Amino acid sequence: MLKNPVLEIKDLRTSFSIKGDYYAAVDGVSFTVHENEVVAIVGESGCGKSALALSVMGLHNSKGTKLEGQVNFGGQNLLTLSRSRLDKVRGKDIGMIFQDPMTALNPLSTIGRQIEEPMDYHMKLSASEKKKRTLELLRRVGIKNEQRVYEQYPHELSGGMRQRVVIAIALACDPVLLLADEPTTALDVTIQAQIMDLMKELQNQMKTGIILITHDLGVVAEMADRVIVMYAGEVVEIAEVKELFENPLHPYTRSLLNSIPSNLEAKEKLHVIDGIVPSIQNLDRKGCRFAPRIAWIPEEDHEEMPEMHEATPNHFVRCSCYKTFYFPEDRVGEREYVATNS
Amino acid sequence: MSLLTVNDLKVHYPIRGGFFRKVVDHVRAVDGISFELQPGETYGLVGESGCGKTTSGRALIGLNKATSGEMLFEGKDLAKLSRSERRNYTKDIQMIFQDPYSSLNGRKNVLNIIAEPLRNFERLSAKEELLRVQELVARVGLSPESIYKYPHQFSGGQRQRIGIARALALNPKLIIADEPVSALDVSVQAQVLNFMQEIQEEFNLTYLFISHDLGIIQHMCDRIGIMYRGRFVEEGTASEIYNNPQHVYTKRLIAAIPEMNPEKRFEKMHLRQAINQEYQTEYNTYFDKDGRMFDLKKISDTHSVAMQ
Amino acid sequence: MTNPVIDEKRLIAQEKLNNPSFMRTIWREIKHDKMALGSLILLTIIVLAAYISPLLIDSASLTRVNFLNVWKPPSAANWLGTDDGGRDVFGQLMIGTRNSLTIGVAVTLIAGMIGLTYGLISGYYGGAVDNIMMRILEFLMVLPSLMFIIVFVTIVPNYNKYTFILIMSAFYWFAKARLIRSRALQERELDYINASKTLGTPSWKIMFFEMFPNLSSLVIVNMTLSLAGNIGIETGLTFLGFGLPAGTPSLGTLISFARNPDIIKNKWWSWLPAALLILVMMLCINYVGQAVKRASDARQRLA
Amino acid sequence: ACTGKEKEGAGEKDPEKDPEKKTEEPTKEEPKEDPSAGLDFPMDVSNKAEALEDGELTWAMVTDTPFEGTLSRVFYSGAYDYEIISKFDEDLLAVDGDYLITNEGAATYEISEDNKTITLTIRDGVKWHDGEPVKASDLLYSYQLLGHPDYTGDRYDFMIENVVGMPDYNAGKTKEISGIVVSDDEKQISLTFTEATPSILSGIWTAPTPRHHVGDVMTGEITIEELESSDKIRVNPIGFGPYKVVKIIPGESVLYERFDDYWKGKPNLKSMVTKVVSSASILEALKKGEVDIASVPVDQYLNAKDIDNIELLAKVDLAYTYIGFKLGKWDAEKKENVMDPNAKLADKRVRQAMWYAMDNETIGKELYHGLRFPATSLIIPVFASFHDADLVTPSYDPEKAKALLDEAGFVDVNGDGFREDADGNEFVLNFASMSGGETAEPIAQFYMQNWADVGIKVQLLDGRLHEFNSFYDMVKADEPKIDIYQGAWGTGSDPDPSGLYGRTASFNYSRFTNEKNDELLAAGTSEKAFDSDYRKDIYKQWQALMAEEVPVAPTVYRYTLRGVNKRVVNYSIDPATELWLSDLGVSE
Amino acid sequence: MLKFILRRTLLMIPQLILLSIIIFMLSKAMPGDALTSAFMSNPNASEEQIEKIRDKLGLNDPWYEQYGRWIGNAVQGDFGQSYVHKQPVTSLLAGRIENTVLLSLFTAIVIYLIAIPLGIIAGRWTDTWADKMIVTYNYFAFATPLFVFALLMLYLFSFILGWFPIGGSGNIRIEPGSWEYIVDRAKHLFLPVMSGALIGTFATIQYLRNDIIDQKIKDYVKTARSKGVPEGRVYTRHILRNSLLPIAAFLGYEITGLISGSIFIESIFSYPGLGQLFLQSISQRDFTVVTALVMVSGAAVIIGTLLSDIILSIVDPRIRIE
Ligand SMILES: Nc1ncnc2c1ncn2[C@@H]1O[C@H](COP(=O)(O)OP(=O)(O)OP(=O)(O)O)[C@@H](O)[C@H]1O
Ligand SMILES: Nc1ncnc2c1ncn2[C@@H]1O[C@H](COP(=O)(O)OP(=O)(O)OP(=O)(O)O)[C@@H](O)[C@H]1O
Ligand SMILES: [Mg+2]
Ligand SMILES: [Mg+2]
Repeated sequence: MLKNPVLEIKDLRTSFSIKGDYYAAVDGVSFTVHENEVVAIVGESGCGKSALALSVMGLHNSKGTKLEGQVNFGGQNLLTLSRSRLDKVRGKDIGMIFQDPMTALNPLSTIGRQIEEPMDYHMKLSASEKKKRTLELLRRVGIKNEQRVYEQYPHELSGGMRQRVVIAIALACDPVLLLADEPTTALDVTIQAQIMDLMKELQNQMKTGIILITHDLGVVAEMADRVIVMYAGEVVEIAEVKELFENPLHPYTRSLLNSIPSNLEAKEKLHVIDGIVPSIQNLDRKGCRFAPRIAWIPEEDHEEMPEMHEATPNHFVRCSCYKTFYFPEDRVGEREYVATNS
Repeated sequence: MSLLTVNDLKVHYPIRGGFFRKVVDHVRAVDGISFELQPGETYGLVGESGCGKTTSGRALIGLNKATSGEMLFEGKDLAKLSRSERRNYTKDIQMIFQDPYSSLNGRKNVLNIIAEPLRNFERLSAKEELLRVQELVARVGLSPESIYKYPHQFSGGQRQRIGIARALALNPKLIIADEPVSALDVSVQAQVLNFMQEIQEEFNLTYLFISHDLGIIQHMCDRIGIMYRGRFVEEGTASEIYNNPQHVYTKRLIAAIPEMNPEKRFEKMHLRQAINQEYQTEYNTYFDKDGRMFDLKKISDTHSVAMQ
Repeated sequence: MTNPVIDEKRLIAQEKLNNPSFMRTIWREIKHDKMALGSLILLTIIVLAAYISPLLIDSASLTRVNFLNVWKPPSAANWLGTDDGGRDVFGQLMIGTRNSLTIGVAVTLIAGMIGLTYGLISGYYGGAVDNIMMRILEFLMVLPSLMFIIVFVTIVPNYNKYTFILIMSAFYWFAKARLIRSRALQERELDYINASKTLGTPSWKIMFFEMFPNLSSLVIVNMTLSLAGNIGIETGLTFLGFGLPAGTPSLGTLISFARNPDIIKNKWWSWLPAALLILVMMLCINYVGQAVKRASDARQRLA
Repeated sequence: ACTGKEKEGAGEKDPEKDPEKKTEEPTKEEPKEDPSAGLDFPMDVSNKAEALEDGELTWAMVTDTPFEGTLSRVFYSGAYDYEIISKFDEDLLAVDGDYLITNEGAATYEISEDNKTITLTIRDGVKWHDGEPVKASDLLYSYQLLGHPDYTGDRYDFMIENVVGMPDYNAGKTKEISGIVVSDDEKQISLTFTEATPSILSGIWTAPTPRHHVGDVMTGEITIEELESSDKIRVNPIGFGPYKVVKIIPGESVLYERFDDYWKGKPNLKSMVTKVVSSASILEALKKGEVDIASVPVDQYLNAKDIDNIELLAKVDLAYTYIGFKLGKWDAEKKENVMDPNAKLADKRVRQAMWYAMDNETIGKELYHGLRFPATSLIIPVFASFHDADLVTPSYDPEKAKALLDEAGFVDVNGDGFREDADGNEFVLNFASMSGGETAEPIAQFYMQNWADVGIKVQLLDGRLHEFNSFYDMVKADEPKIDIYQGAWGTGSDPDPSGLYGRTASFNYSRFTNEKNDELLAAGTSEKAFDSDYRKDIYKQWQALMAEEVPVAPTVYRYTLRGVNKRVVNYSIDPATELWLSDLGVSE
Repeated sequence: MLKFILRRTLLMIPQLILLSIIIFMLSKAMPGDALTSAFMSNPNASEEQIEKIRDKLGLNDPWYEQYGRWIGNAVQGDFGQSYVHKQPVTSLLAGRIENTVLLSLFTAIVIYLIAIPLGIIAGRWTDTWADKMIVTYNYFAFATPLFVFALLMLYLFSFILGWFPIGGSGNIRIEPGSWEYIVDRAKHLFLPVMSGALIGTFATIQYLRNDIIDQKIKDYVKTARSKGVPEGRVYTRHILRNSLLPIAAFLGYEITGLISGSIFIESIFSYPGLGQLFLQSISQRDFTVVTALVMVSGAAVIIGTLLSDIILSIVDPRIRIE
């Protein structure tokens, strides 16, 4: 599977200013996305997934945000591009799909206008050509009465429909890379399935690279080619999707998988990950960041400066603690619900 | 005898319009549902967004007025009770809310939150009250000193437990849980679900568990009712529903659960397409000519389907 | 499968994060903003001066007319000169500041209370109650309030500081009621209100002990900002001749000296200090108010 | 009191003797500085140059509210409307400096032997602005309007009602007014009165109404109500004065043009404008030459003095301010005033003492820079023939006041610094005073201080000043809370005070009655009083009576100030002047 | 849409009736009446005479009877007779309304001309020096009493500099219709309008700035940026349109402010309009005029809010008017 890399992220660090100090929410992330590849990024809420996506798109507020590292796309480092140069890339070569279709559309513009807008800036098309293309796009994202929807306003559409429109906007100028930040989280199960199917279909047709951000491992299993597991701003595991589900290595990945009900027999106890993701100010940036939540693993099992290890070919995992990790319930057979106060 | 019997419950919201803002039509949020809850069981209510799950739950607890139908709780029709009579049942039926962030008043500390129902129904001295609250707090696995903390000092899962402690304060018989974990991260979700199972045994609780996540419903429930557009399309035990879904809508819901095995994902996708196909071609078997579901029909002792 | 509005939830959570210690948050915010801190200090000085100095000033001599001493420019005896009755302007400025402040604060509080109660009831019950109450409110908001105030002022038989406060309060709560109501409407959808209902808590208790504390930061912000406006509330009316009775010194009566060019230019000491004082107070309150406002909104906070 | 003819400005021949007698105020007990020292105001402009052929001039109407624009003598109500009317319309009879009718005007008069009938003869060539001659029946028309049952204006007063047959006409019983006869040639009109009174000479109505222009109410052509709001009196009113109205911006300004056919000949100015200027801006407007003639508020006098391009004229106003003592009640049944022997201020010594206690001189000198001066009698000095300049009345003397109070038994028994009444009860007076004007409040305070200085405790009613309407509502209704009040009367041009102090006068707000008073007031308007010496003597007695009884204590008389651009010629505010409005002009 | 307007217009009727009852009662409760000051113009008129006139005018009837008469006529477009002005209230107002409408209209226009650009600048470039200056200006606008500001403007520009006339609405010597006339009217309007407008920008700038700050972080703005829309266009095409909604919604109530403003401005600049008429009528107790003026103002606000709603429904597709 040797494909051309589309996007190459090297040691990306995104820091936010809080009361004058900068704290990294994305802390040295590196990975590559290839043509026609779906890379899923998973992790609990607050792990820095969105911060990563927004950094790639240059959508962070320039004040109070510090971006370091490289985001190489089409031979340019997006982080250092001027605003006007960046605008030539955004919407044309990279499209973005947002989580909440309820708020991602301008309530005052028609659907048609909103899909045509990127074409205004990136393609030289006449009005009628734009309309034609827009209707085509609407059909492609599975909207049947596209003529009507073209004239409608966002509030007249259901959530699922709106998400399709958001996808159509992202696809408007045939991007080579699609960034989808939790595209199905806000949707109902059945709609989520439809959107997933749609994205798979589109990806098959268009051969774009996709970064799919989600915290739903089910979505990952359904969609991804490669999976990046993030925890507290760091990548903790990267693997092909099959490999990851069959052979999860990092304790965090394993815990996540174990806490999903549908994976277990009914009425059996679920695994519980103690504690919560630390906020970026309270994060202890030394040692293994997941260590506090697996307190039963002896300290010496963690690396001092955890690094990525290639455990099996193309399967990377951070910190050597994965080697000795076990679930306490497997060992002890009982567990106590002791609240760990943050 | 069943703890709760719901008979043909309807909740309609008026739609106003026209020149004098008269009621021109109704949203049939809940349009005639019937089910029974046996003591000690967990009954799951599933369906897509907007199908009327929340409305049903709220009608049972009295947050909404039922338009018609019966809600017999231990033989007494809750719908016909006056405000003051209804109050007596407040103790017996409690609710766990979806959102642990908004369901706790951020301005009150845990003590005041948990003591609220006690203050409404029991005349306790400050000391007794404190003891009761400490007992409850301990029961939900929080440290005793946490009663002087405020909700924001807890994680989502811990908050949800505070909410549960509050609901337990009056020793209810029935707890309505409306999407108790959908606002929580997967990791925290597990915490709350496990805990709910534990206290069910301990307090001999009956749950009406509302969710749109079939995975969770399957994990938690003994019997399941599938709702669609304000009506039931299928009802049965968890295994009947999962292993032998009859109604196309049920099948659709089940097919929509993301496949956890990456290898089978295309299979699942094709299954979904097939079900969609069925939905289109065999529409008439499932819906009458007005597009309404048929009434439930028993196909076994425990399993009923809304089919002709 | 998280809730669609998880981000907003987090915001609410963050807002609540500072709720219990809102006062402390405000203080932190003010400390962080030099302008606000300076304003607060200045304001404290003015308020103290206004409320303490009348105790030291002999108010009988202050109201004593002396026609041999009219329109005297500032001097050692009369720091800010004298007015048309030969009375000391400085003393009047102090008492006037106290009166204007008292009026401003009282109107803010009373109007705030009315607006709060009205808005809470309307928003809490929603539905038909809300509908009726909003129709009434809409009607009230249509009233040309200045005209009505003028009419009321001419009717009131015993017109003094207190009736003035009542009249003003009667016309200044509409916008507050609307604001509170719209927030209450949002709040009533939140589950903690539903929770209280299912726990059998009576409505009035829910309104005032559950809902109100959650609106308090909004109320505090709104009150501080409207206080700034209400300090100068009587100046305009006084200018039109419907303000406080002459003999009740207020900033308005002093500023209203500025009626003709001669006084504006040649007798500036009579009106300018009062005008500046009002400006300073309003600006100060505004700066403090902005800090309070930022404190209530996690996104805008500086500290 | 008088007719509605407040003589204003130059033009209409307003003869009057100069009111310089204030300088010889003999009432001072100790020699005091002359309050108006340094005030030496002319009443005529000093510019004696030739008037320009086609000059233009602007009058300022100094007010903060717009004028109403009811430009008819019969219907107008505001003084500002009168200011406009007086520029384009005249009375048929002119008056002299005593406000008595003369034969100088557009008509001449003769009075019958029995003093009951007056006959007016209109001169030839007196024309309305539209060229129609002014007819005798036009004056009749004014009477027909004033007495009309539908008339709601306030000019149907004693002098109108006094016309024979008027009450019947007014009640709607007849269509004719029997006492008015118009000659066939429309040149003469005679009016017969029920009662002969010297007020005829100062109070007779001689302003005609152009029937042909405004329409005839008598024939039903138009109703009174329509007439009031008709464009004929609001948009294009006509008169027979020296200037005609060309254009009106409602409430704001009026443009006049010379009336070439004016009965006294072509007026000097080509056009004039009257425009509203707020009191705050008036000096500025004068300084910039935007207006040529303007009355100047007294409080701006010091600044007005310093303006180079204007000249200040001044005369004593037809008004006085006073402190009234509530002594009784109005009996609505009997329609007369009834004194209350138990009134707080029933003892006249206390009233006198309060008069002595008031330092009006300081007010006049310091607050008004001499533009107001202590008043002595209730007949103002303008009526030089009747004002008793030698009358001795209380003037500021606290010691005298204290002595009087002691004598009356009002002493401080409880040592709180204030006197108790003769029975030793607490003695607190409620003082009602009107708001309005910047000086109202300090003056009220000042008087209260004056009284406090002699030990009388006076407090403001409700602790504040009262707005005009509420003030008069309360004073009129004999609000029991009011013990004393400060008021002012405009006297009009008739010296007869019975409208304000008579037993049956409802405006007699002090409710003072006294048989002597009745007698004197009756005598003052009797037929005998056509003899001016007799009348003078009667009024002298009356003034003395009032100074003794003190139902009210007059406080100050006032000057009115007028700023006139130095380019204005032939302008005088002297009521006795020989100048007419048509003589007014500007030089360059 | 038409139906909506009709419905709202019908709804206006009970509102106006209620308003008229309230104001009628209140004006009757004011001490004194139009005839209280009658003796000022004619000291010879006796109280009995005046009382007789009161009877004739029906001023002595109970208020509800007077109201009945009044409303009966009002329905037919006759708002009664002004006693002081001796003419029908309708024609009295008709003569003045032009001035006030001109004044308010231009004031509103200038307010928006100033406030919208400033609001946008402040909202877009928050915390820059430009923003700080605008915010400071705005605080001053908020804190300065209108009448003080107007007086200072008058003092400075008319008295000291002499650039503008000191009052009134126009020079009577200039013929209407000419260019000169327009210039003259404009010169007379300039100071009153500017005084009202410079002070009146507060609410609009404040709202706009806050709303832009709120809108800036909305998701749809991120969407727009991710489409490659240049920053300028992000504001003009997306943020601004959304941010102007609350201002449009506020339009109706802005009228209340303009009405109160006109009371001050007109009396300071001797500009004969409704505001000045109101003050005059209050002090002269010309209650038919007071009632009519309050009604007109009320109606103006109601119509303003209706207008707001219509504008909103045009701009905002989410608001549907049946
Ligand atoms: N603008 C910002 N300023 C300060 N902190 C921020 C900012 N944006 C994000 N953060 C913090 O950075 C961390 C990562 O946030 P991010 O939104 O990327 O999480 P996420 O993984 O996308 O979570 P979710 O699943 O809830 O969307 C969080 O702790 C968050 O509080
Ligand atoms: N107060 C209301 N007024 C009018 N319609 C309402 C009201 N509340 C709910 N509805 C409608 O009733 C229907 C059922 O709503 P309900 O909230 O019960 O659905 P749900 O199954 O709980 O959905 P979700 O999964 O989104 O919570 C929906 O179509 C909703 O729009
Ligand atoms: Mg995110
Ligand atoms: Mg729900």
